[in-house]
Amino acid sequence: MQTSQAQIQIEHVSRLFGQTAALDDVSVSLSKGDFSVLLGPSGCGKSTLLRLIAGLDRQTGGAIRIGGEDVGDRPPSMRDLSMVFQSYALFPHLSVAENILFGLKVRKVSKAERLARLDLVAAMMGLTPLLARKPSELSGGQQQRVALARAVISERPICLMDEPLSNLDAKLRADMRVELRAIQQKLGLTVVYVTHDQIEAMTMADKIIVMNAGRIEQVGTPEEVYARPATIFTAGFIGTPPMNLFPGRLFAGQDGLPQGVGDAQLIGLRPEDIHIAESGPEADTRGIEYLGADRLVSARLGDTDFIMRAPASAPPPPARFAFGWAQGRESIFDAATGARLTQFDHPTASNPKKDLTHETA
Amino acid sequence: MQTSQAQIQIEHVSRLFGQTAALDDVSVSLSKGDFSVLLGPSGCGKSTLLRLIAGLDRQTGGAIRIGGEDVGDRPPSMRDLSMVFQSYALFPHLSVAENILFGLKVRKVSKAERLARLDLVAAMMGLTPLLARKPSELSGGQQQRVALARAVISERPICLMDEPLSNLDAKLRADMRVELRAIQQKLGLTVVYVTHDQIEAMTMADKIIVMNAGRIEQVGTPEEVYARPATIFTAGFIGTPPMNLFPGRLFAGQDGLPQGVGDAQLIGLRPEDIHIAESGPEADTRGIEYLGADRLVSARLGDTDFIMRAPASAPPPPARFAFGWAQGRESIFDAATGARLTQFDHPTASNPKKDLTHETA
Amino acid sequence: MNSRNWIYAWLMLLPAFVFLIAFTHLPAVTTLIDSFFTTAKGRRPAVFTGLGNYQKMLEDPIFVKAMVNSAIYAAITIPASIALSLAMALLVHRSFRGVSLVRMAFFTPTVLPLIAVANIWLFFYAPGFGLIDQIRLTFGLPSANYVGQPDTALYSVAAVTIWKEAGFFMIFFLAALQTIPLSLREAAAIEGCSRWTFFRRVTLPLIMPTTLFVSVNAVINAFRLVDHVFVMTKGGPDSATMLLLYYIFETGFRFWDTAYAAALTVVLIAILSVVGIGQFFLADRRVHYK
Amino acid sequence: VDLEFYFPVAVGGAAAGTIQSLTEDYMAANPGVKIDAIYTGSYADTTTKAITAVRGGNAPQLIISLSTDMYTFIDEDMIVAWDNYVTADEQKNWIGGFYPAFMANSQTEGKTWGIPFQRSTPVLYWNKEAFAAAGLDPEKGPANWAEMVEMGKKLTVKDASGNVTQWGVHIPSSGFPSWLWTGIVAGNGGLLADDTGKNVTFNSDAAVGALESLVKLSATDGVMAPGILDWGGTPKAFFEGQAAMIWTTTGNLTNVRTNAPFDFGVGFLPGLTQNGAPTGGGNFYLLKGSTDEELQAAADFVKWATAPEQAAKWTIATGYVAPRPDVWETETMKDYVKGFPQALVARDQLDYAVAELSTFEGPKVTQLLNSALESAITGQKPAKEALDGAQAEADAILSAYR
Amino acid sequence: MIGETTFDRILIRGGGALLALIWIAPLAYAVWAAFHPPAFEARFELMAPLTLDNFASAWSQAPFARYFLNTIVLVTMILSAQLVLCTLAAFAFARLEFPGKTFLFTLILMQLLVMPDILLVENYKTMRALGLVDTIIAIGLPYFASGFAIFLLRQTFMTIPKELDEAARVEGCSLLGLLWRVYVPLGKPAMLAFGLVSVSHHWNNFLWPLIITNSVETRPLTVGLSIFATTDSGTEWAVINAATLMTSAPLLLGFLLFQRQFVQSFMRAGIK
Ligand SMILES: Nc1ncnc2c1ncn2[C@@H]1O[C@H](COP(=O)(O)OP(=O)(O)OP(=O)(O)O)[C@@H](O)[C@H]1O
Ligand SMILES: Nc1ncnc2c1ncn2[C@@H]1O[C@H](COP(=O)(O)OP(=O)(O)OP(=O)(O)O)[C@@H](O)[C@H]1O
Ligand SMILES: [Mg+2]
Ligand SMILES: [Mg+2]
Repeated sequence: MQTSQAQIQIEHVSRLFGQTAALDDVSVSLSKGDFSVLLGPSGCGKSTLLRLIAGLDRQTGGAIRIGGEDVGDRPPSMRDLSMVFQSYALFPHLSVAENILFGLKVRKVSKAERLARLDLVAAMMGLTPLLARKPSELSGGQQQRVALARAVISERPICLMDEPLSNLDAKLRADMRVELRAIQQKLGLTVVYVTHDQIEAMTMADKIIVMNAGRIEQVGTPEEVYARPATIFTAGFIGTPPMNLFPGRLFAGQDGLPQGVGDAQLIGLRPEDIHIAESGPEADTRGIEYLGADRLVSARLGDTDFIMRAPASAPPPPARFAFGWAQGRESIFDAATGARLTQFDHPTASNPKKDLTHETA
Repeated sequence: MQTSQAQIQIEHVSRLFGQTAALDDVSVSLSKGDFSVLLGPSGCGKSTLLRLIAGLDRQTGGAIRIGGEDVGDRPPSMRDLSMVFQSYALFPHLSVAENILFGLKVRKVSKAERLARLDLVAAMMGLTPLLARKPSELSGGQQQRVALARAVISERPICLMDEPLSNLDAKLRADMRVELRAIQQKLGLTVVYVTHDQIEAMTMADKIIVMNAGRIEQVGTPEEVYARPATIFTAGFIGTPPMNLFPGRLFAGQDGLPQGVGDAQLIGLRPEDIHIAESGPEADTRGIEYLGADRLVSARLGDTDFIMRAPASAPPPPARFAFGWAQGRESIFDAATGARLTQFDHPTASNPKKDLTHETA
Repeated sequence: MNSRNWIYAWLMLLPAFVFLIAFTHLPAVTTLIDSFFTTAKGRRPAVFTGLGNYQKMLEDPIFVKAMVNSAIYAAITIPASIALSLAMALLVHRSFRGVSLVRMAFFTPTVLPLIAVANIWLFFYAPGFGLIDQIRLTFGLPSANYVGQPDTALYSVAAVTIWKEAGFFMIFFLAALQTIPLSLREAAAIEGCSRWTFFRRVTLPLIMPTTLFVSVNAVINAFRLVDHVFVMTKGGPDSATMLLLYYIFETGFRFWDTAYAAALTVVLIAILSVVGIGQFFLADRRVHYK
Repeated sequence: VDLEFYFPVAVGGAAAGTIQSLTEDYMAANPGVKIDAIYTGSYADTTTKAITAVRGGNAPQLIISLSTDMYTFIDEDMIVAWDNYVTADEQKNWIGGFYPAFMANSQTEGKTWGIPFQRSTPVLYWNKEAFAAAGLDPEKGPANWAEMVEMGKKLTVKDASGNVTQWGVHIPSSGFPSWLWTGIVAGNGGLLADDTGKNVTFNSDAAVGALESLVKLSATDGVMAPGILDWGGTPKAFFEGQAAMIWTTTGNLTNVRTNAPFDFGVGFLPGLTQNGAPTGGGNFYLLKGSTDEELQAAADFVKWATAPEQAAKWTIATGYVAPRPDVWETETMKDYVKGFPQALVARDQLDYAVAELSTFEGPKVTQLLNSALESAITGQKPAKEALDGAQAEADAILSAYR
Repeated sequence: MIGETTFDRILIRGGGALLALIWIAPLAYAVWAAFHPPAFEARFELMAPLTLDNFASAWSQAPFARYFLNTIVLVTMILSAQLVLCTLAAFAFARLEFPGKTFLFTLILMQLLVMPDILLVENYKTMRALGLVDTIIAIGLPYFASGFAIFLLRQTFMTIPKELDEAARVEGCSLLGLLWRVYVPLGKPAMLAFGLVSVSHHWNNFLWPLIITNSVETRPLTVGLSIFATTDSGTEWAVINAATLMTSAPLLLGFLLFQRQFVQSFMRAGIK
């Protein structure tokens, strides 16, 4: 399904702003036709990396290859890619239609084709009634869709997107997820996608690249990143709410836990993998948050706070309950280095790879 | 817990842009100390309503009262409120610290107090190391936090926020949710909050105002809006993924369904309320989407597509399965008008109101 | 918007208008009134002539000549100086090696007094030993008397104007170029937009407010910038460089025919109002501000 | 008494200092008088400033302005005649002591309106080296127009490609060609105006003939560069060897002496039929609007300033022609002339000098003449037609005064 | 620059260099003439002797030191008054609605057209009535309200993003606060540009100062300079240029130091 041919190679790339390193020796290789998602906390260097790939900025160290060639000297226009800017970057004096068609006009695409493509893309993005307006007359989300449309219409083999859906509502966002993924598949685009939305990352990505403070923490499929975080950073970053981390001694010697787990290890458990057991260590309920479908229960085990997810349909937990967890789903980390201790991994059946995009919403 | 004293009253307010009505006869009253969330699709008029409250724009019809007084003639500075702009609106010539302190300086707050408050807010928003930078040297999320800090530091009794967290990563967003809610509670702020993020809406709101195409669809607590959507619009908008709607006849005469439900009705079921039953109508699996904690199963019952949420820890569903649902949790709508048929509502025990904010993440 | 705003607006305008009215508009009205009288001389008081001064104009060959010259002069200097100033601003608004020298070169017209510079240009144009002739002579071309021949004098003067104006307007374009967000340039760069296309489709529309400002000023200056005529040609040879304002000046301050000068001034203001102010109000509505 | 005194400087900055020191000397000698000497730019600027001040009701007592402005000032009714402030004796010895050529521009209607002070006259300078190179006698300049043309032809040098590198003669025609023109016409036995300031004779036969000769210099004789020649660049053209003979003011003597890299001669303007030259420069005027006492004090200052010792100082400092014969008799002046005999040429030429063109509406009328000259010189119109036109227009203007 | 090809670069740099050469030629010539003896005014020889005599002779012919002081006082006064008055007015025109706006703006544009030089006599009368003849303030008064500045600043203010205005108003800025804290800093490039132009214009303005002043204590540099600009006895390029350079040097130096700041980007990422 994926060609493993590397389309974009980032080799030891650094970018310093004065003293601050926005990117620090980053290496990763993105395959052709892949949908790669950059995930990481605010300010970790995602936009910076995207801008380096686009050629809008110059790395202070390392090299970037596209299609095997070092593109250090190539201006953005020669890299054959499109981009959605985090700040939209719409031309304030042009109408929506003109904004979207900007690139095609520049490249002298025939008028007939321009109009045909415009119709298609505008309909897809729900912009058809707004085509004559100026950006200043649009809502935030509408502006974002225009920016997206401008990138999509160009049909370049590589598309870089910086939080393209962040200002859209849930429903539209869900629709756009599906649309974007479908376009990407249809045209075989190589997409590099920055997002904060984990649902986007999980549902769209072929590959997730987790970044932190200018470095790459983990590269993997959504399943890998979710189920087997490589570091406690990833564990604490991925998932809403993220993985709970317990000192090993809390469970030391308990059933289902490998030998030798103690204070030097941290045990990671996802909220949904924790449940009320018949028996076990006692946890205290400290608060309950209603999320619609679920309830998030904050509780405390020993002196460690944790969160458990329970279906909203079930009755709320009592003030004290017995702590239980889905055995075999725990992750074990070295408390000192934060690295995953893979020797403790259970051989889980790999999750079935999604094979088509669905009309999920 | 909530004072029912109305702090902001919107009375038959309309806002026309030429022919387009961005707001169309909107009336709602927001109580003092309430955290009200405006929720609705892109372009439905949320920002417009906020701008009218702030006095940045003038309604074309109707009146707005703050603290009982018609504020039609009052400029924004006399309305004693703060605001976070969707576009940040940071002053490019000022440093982060100066941006945050802008309002305090304008109001001649003493230097000592300014600095004290700055320290506090900057720490809260994680901006301390960035205080000396210019906005152009910040990442998108960092800029957004500055905009937020500028509003928070002012400690005005009313705070308007336009998607203040949309560019933050999940973890930070979760933290900020808690922080914001805590500040709001502590200072007794009346907050009007625009968001696309349903988790934000659910966890923070005292009251959710669902808008659509310039009109208000429903006003209610998160529980009400989630569990008992007043219209099929709300049903289809709230929830990720939203409520599934089935033609009444599919279930006509089934167990647990009230009498008289037929083709003239639509039955709404949330994805988490659907499960694989021992027996029942057969549904076909069409696709599975992995979300980390859960799997979303797209399937089809009769000729209606629907989505079911299943825990990722359970095995994926087979190609065909028997359709079951949590009885009593269905919503029933009039297929013609889209309005909820309350006569069919089950008397459910109201969900426990959350009583404190938790460190959920 | 607050309904009391207009009071603030008027208060803000008040100080400026006190000065404007005291030192521009009132004197200008006096000028207008003067234009309906004859010039008062010590021995002969002014008498009302109605449109007499204006009738005189129609029969005044120098006035006609000045009008024609002014039109030609405007037609040359306006487009040339706007285009050049924009090109210069585009050139120096980002840095490259030696940019400060180039900027300084373009700034010189603003810094050096035109009166002094006119003398230098006079040297450039001087037949025989002038700079241009020295260059021409090394190529074996015959000497030319640029400001001394009626067929080249006006163009020679216009060249100095363009030199002056382009450097002056460049400053405003330079200021305007800085307000274009970098992200737009980036977005365009990704679309493969050439320099020229970006300029035409993005830069130009976005600096329209400044272009409008500059073009209104260019129109006005085309009629107003005559300092160098004083030094270089005094309107000659044979009125070949007689421009309307220079003629007004000559009439008013050399011939001391103030009434006729007033009438000429009224004509000049009328022309400029129609052209300059008309241009502003026509274009202002179409300019994209934000 | 407090006096205000506007003065222009037209010959380089040192003059301003000289006037300042003159007034200071006077004040030192006359403690009762305080003179505020205000430098007011060029002649044109001074006139502008004076008229503005008069119209603004703030006139100074004394100004130096162009002699040709006399009618303008009379017309503006802004000056008073000197006659009221001089005794009969002074009338004879002081006013009567100036060269008549200078007084021609200073008296009309039987009154004296101006007192000559910074006066000049044009002369011809020639390049002795160029003369020698052309096989001419370097010590002898042209005695008349024909000789000038003759010599000019020899002095005109062309390079290999036929471009002229040195012209024979250079008669500047920019700005105020009427001045030199007065001299050319006088050299042809004509006058441009009478002493009433109300009649001009632009198109006399003498004038037309003179203009035809002038045009011929470039057109057929080929001894002068075509087109309008810049006044200010004239000395430069001389220094650079662009022109072997130039016409310019005696005010340039010092300049030429210091800057010419060759030996030069100075001679009378070559006349077509006789010697002739215009006078030029500035006079003292008394302005209306002050008390008699102030005006008397101002007049006394002028009497002192034009007395031989002071005038000599002034002449030496500036190069202007001393306006009274008795100045040339002073020891200072004699010493000066001994070292610089060329200075005498101007004085001697005064015997043939005529008044510079000066009429009512002077600048306007002069401008008409200038335009006519320029159009003829640049070949736009034949001489006669150009001058006829100017005459007609000038008559139209001056008829109001007759 | 992004998207620049080598061909572009050569073309643009080449054209630019040529243009710059033409533009700086007068200044270059002024330097040449000022530092060489008059004999080399029109002869460009590499080995020509250098001299400072021209400066010395220029400096000695007028009280330049005093004139410098007067000029500096003058331009400072004019510029400050202009900035205050015109910023206020421009702001009102750019962002407020009020009756008579179009009419008043037309009056402003009118001022661009009416040449102050033509109103000399009238203005002189006014100054005399005010008792201000021969004061530095009288030189400046007619220029305090500049239609040019109002027009320029209005154009600039109108391009400032509305969101910034709104944010400041929500933060409690009064109208003047808004002007001072948002419009002035964001309009800085235009204000600098205007400052540059205003300073050099008044630094070089001649006729009005000449007419309204009578004494060394009030006169600006240009009057001193004009001693050399006379043409009655041939143009002395060497001294004129020395004097010109001498008087313009502060401006030239100022701009050299200033230009970096002037072209530095002010508003890079204004708002999203
Ligand atoms: N200045 C304007 N001129 C014309 N139409 C406008 C203008 N401003 C907003 N609109 C329109 O009004 C409607 C409401 O806009 P608003 O900004 O309130 O939407 P919103 O609910 O905030 O959307 P989003 O979530 O995308 O920010 C939109 O359809 C928008 O296009
Ligand atoms: N021009 C600049 N000067 C100095 N520092 C900068 C500049 N641009 C970015 N940075 C810093 O570099 C770091 C990385 O920025 P970047 O925009 O890549 O973050 P990001 O991952 O996209 O964050 P976000 O999700 O908030 O948009 C940030 O700490 C930011 O403050
Ligand atoms: Mg970013
Ligand atoms: Mg919005």
